[in-house]
Amino acid sequence: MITAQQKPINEIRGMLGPYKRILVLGCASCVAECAAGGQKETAMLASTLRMMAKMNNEDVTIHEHTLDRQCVRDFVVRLDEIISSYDAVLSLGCGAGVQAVAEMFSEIPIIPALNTEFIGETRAQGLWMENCLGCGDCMLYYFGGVCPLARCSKQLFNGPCGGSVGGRCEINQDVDCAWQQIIDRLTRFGAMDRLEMIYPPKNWSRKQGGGPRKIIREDQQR
Amino acid sequence: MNNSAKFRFPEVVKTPSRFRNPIGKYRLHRTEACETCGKCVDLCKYGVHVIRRGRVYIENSYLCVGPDCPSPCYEVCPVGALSCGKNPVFDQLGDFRWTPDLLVSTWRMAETGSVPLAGLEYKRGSSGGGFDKLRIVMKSGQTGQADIPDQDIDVSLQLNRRDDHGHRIKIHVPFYGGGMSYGSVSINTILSRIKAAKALGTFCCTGEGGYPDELKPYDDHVITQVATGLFGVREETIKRVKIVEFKYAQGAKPGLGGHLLGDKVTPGVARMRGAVVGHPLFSPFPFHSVYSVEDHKKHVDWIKAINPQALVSVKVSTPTDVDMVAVGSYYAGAHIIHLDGSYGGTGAAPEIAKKNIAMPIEYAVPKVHRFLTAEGVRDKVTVIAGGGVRTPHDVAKIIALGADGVCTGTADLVALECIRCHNCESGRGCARGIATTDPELMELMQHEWGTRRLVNMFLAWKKELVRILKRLGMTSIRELVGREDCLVHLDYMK
Amino acid sequence: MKYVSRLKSVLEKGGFAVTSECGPPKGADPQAILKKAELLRGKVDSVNVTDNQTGVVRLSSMAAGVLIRQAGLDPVLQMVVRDRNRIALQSDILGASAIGIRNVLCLSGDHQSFGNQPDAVGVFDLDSIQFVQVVKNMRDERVVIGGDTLGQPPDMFIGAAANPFADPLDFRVVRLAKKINAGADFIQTQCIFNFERFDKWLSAARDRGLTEKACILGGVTPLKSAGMARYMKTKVSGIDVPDELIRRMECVSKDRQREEGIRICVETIERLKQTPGIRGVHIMAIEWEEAVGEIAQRAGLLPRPVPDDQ
Amino acid sequence: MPEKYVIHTTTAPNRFKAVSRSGIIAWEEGCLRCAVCVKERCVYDVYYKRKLDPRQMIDSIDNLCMNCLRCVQGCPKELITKSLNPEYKEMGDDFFTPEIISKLWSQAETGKIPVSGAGYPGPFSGPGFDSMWTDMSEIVRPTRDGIHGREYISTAIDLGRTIKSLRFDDSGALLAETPLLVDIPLPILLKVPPFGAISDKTLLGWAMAAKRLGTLLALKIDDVEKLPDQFRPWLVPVLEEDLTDPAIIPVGVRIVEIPWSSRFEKSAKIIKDTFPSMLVCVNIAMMDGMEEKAVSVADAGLDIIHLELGRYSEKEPETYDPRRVKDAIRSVHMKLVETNIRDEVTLVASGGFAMAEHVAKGMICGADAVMAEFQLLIGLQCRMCRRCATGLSCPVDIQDASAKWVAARVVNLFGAWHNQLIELMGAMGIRDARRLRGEVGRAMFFEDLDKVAFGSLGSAGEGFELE
Amino acid sequence: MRYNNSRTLALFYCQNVPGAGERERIGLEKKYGLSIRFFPIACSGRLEPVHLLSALENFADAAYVITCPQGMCRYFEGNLRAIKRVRRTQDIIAGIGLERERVGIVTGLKEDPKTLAEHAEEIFDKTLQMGRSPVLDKGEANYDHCATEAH
Repeated sequence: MITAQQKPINEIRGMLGPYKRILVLGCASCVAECAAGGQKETAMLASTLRMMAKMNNEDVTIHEHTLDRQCVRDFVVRLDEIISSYDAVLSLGCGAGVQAVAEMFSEIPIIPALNTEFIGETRAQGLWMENCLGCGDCMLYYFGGVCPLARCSKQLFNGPCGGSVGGRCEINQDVDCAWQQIIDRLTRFGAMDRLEMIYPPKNWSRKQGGGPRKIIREDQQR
Repeated sequence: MNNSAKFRFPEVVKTPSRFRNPIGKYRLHRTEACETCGKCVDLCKYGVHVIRRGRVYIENSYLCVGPDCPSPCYEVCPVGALSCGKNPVFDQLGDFRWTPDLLVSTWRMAETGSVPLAGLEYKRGSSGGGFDKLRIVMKSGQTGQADIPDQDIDVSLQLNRRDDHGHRIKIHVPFYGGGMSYGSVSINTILSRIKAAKALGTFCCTGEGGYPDELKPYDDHVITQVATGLFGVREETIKRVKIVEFKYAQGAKPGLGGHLLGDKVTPGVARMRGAVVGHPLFSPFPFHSVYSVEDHKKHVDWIKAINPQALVSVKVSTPTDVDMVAVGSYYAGAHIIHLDGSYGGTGAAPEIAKKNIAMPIEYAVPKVHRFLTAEGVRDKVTVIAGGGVRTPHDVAKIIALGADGVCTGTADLVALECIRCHNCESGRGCARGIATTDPELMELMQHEWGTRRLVNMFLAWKKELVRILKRLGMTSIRELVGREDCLVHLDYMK
Repeated sequence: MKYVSRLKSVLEKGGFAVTSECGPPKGADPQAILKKAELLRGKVDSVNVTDNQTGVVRLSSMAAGVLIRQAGLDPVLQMVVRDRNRIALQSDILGASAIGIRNVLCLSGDHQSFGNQPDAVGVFDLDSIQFVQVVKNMRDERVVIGGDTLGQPPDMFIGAAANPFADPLDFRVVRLAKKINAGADFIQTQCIFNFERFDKWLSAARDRGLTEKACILGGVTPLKSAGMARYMKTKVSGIDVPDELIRRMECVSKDRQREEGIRICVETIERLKQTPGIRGVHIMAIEWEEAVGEIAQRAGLLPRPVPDDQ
Repeated sequence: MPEKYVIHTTTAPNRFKAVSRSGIIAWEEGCLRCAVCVKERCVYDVYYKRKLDPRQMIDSIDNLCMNCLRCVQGCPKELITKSLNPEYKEMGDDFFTPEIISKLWSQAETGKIPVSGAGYPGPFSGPGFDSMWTDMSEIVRPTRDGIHGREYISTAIDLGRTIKSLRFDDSGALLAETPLLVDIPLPILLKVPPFGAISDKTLLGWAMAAKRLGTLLALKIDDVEKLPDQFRPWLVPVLEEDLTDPAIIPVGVRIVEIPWSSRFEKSAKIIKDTFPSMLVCVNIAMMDGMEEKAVSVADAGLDIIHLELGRYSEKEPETYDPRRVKDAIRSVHMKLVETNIRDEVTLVASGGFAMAEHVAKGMICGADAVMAEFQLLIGLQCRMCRRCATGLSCPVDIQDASAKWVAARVVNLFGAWHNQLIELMGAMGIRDARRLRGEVGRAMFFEDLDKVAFGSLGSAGEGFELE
Repeated sequence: MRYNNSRTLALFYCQNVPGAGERERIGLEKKYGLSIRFFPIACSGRLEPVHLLSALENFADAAYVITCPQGMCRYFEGNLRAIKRVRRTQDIIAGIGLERERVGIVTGLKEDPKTLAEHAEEIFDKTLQMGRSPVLDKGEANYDHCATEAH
């Protein structure tokens, strides 16, 4: 899941600058799961902005609306009927959602209300952890299901650095050493031999070799 | 079926709720303080807690019996991580007749085949009258029958008491399933009921919606209904069965016809009923060809001409003159008088009808019993009571008031996890997949599951009836018929 | 020994500067770079040393710069942000300054996918404009990113590149302004074939006063053949070779095309010398360093002023 | 179907969200946003349609939820519960119960009769009209098909005196004077309630509804002036004191109500002298001695007796008990029957009729017609909170509702009642509402049935226990 | 009648707070007029920040929640959640320059529970000490967008 957090309200207010009719646009997918941009958060942000406007005696119209997904054109296109009533859209989608809306409605400014954070796991109620970089070349087999790219602070491929002490990363005592976890897991199921080889330099071209990536699946296309 | 020596009741197969979170009366809560000591897991004999991967989870909160628990986990938890309270959902379940306790205990019976261990009032509701104010009078302490094995207590019922050339039919439990039409409920519901009826050695009625082919394997356990709309009635269907039921009226909406909303008339329903998809269907009231007992006799004769051995049941509701109607039906040739009380179930009825028209079954049965007795024909006819019978205790009470057996309806649906939201008629029908013909919603319930649930519930009923009979010092349920002396009414008790 | 930037001193004295470039070899042989440099000695003021150009692994530009410096030429150290993060970039600026390199050209760099290391990660921690600003702050404010103060600041004449021929045209001038405002002392442009476009760009830059704030060196490249002209037009993004120029190359016989290329180049330089706001030329004779001397000679750019440090 | 047998209704949406019996409590913290969320699978789409009304702080989910509990039972984290709504429980009083109020709301909104599945959920019986069942017959009764039917059932009744027999002279001309009658198509009159956030718009709406229904609206005589003259034939001005000056009677009305007092005959005479064709209705409070008063009104040759349960009018607050209405009507009716004058006077009762079934039962007990009053407010979403009576503002701002909406809601409500009456009469085999009056033979009374069935079930001696 | 006091308080209270019946509430409404808008809720855990924000936005100078005592919640942690949600709401309004005290939560004490009337009086006194909310215009409450999306 993509995680995100709301930007500070003053930053948002600053970006909304001159616009008088604003659509606050939520997204009911990932950002709803991490309680940053779902219907409820959208209602809260809209209400907050309306209050700000009233406090400053500004004549601003702010409505809210939540799409099932902002990053899917079929959902985004449903805004077509209402978009012309607004000067700007404040999107609570992730970066992909913001850009999908922007792509479709080129005539109107789209303003992000969230900082998109990472691909993560819901570890516990109210706790989300980064565990994937989306490198396009998954190596989790070799690393026993723990990604050193996402979870080792140095993105090391061939074992823990000298800063790994007691299962903790040198960065911070709160951070688990991913390599300790990798080794523990591989030891548990007897696959330490996977770490004997020198893991070759990562093929980053899968992540950024050809500019922005795309996946084309003809079997999935119409 | 007549060879009762061979008949064996099925075993209980534990059949839990088909929903993820079964509803119980109490709810347990565990805070983060839990240190996974496992004490609660060891202590609880109801299986509420489980331990997994180093954490204790409350997995079966619904099994918690709350203050009735002899060793409450929440009192002994060393870190005070557990608390117990009444499930707030419980409060808004049910109604005066089907109290939350009754709903939940019926679900429990359908799951386990036994009445609930503790924590629930499973014997009566809180309607403030009738069954709920009647009590069975039992001798304190042991009775002579206590030593008799359960299987020697006879709860079966002979349906043909006329001694005519009709089938000799014995049902092994003193109840059978009332009519629910194909269309008002899903085929899965119908199959569940009929398969359970077969397993229990009894019958189930098709209602007025035709006789789906899926029921063919169970012909010997089907009662087919002839009602005012004559939907799905064909000579062939009359010939297939051993019992034919005339429905003159339905207790929940006496004096009104049936009404199947257009939404529920799916292609399958339309084919079965010979109707048009999407158009509402009305059964008129009454039989437009019946204006007298003589007319009624013609009806009965018609059935006997087509299927001479068939038993004829006459389903009537309960007006002031219900006793006259019963006697008339007997003289017209009926084997079974089926009285349907005004507080029974329905797929859809105007609320004004459900509440106000005709009398509750508790009044009708003694009235009919006394009248038939006075007429000297009580032994010649089987009186079946339906419409508001919810528990084995209700069964015992209505038999003691003069019925031979009972007909069940709503209780079956509750066993299938009906929650009595009263929305059977709206939109796509039952959101829980019971009283619906919507293909997607129907999928929510499979008949294998439904059959097991019904069998379990009725085995629990039977067990409870046997227990009651033993405590009353009886060895057969026949002994209970009309034994008003076994009952007291709280308002009249001296 | 006190090093000064010859490019800087020429420009400060109001001279018309000449720079050229030489690419380090795909190997560790110092002579390869020194040989190329030798061809340029006395012909140009400063020599750009390219930094793993087109994403191909070569001898490091820093080392090549040192070799050139030691040979007595004035290197312009090209640095791309593709391969180094801000720590490395800043550290290399300090190192370069310490060993007497006085010019730096701050670049984004060609994408790694073009070269022989397509699997490499592209760092792009800073972009070229940020980098210019960082170097300026190191030099003038004595601070690195994050605000830490430096002991001795680097002494760098800061350059940046500009391409008047890429799109969108209107923004190219904005970008030039950003580079200059960020602290670029000099600008080397992409090679100029299309004067119509170039003049538009330059006049917009003049209107913004940019030609006063930084020294713009027009980039020129001698065409070796008509084929090269066509290739550059179609295959190299951001280079605009007008059709008439291609025709002119095609009109001469193959063996005379080099000569024609030099002639065009000389004409271009002549024209640039007359163009207000142009302070010099940057001759990029790709793998043809021998031509630089002749071009400079024929364009009247020789002799080069004697540097102060000699 | 002829107009006289049908009341046309059109949906008149609620202005405020209705207070619902229970609400969904769905905690978001810990929600996993399952791919197949039980919220998305809601058969009724209530989560999808979710909105918050900031005036009332009511979440639309509470109104839309149909209590199937699938989300409650399906949420993997058990984050969803249903809970009784504290506001709902406290609505109304023990006569106008929350259940009745909300049923009336929906009838006024849709004009449809309440239909539901499953059996009757209520108590076995209860006080007042709840201790009556109406009869039906299995076989030998006229055929009908309820409100969907092909046969017409008339709910029309007459107001006024009837004569016992007709006499003719030799030429065949009618000797007796034909009595004055006002016929109304359903046995329900409307009456402006004694409290409520009532504005002129509300009054106008009610008058429009009375006209459209073809019935009458009883209102304070002073209020008549607030309405356009065209409504006069459908208004019944109510005098609270004896009449001395006939000039105060608005011209154009057909019936006037005066209070019973020792001088009621004098007042009535003034009216009859001035307006010979006007019917006079005498208001008698339900209290001791009402039977004799009723007889005196009938004896005086007056047209209509209005037997009123005087609640909030503060006339007889201590006698108020809507559940006594059943017995009061029976008692007055029987007295009139005994006095052999019953058929000569119209008996209208008011004050204890919260539901359509009460109308039929009231008529069975002996009333010719009933008056509805608080229903007129409840139809407008009144919650019977009586804040208005204490000077507080109305939570649903009834006073601001447009007359058109008011009229539509009231027509819907009584359209639904009309259809329910037809259902009930159809089941009884009665095709004319006038025949319902006093038909106790087609009713069953709890006291009688219970005693017959259970009166003998009363002994449990020593050594027995009850289960 | 409207605004017979100069402040409006939105008071959400758990139905388990003593003295929270309809009768008592009418008494309080008489006392406070429209200065206090009472919203009984089945559980304080039902309240979301958006409810409080909506109240502040539309009519209230302050929005307060009264919960049942800790450990008494029928939903076990409804009142605990309410506390967190109120804190979150306070953060939000603080972010736009409103005083945190315009939103608050009062938890009853198990031993000595206060009645709704007592709570209301205390909270309303607090409300009176605050200025008029800068969010509200000087005039009428505004419900222009009555259909706020809730969750």
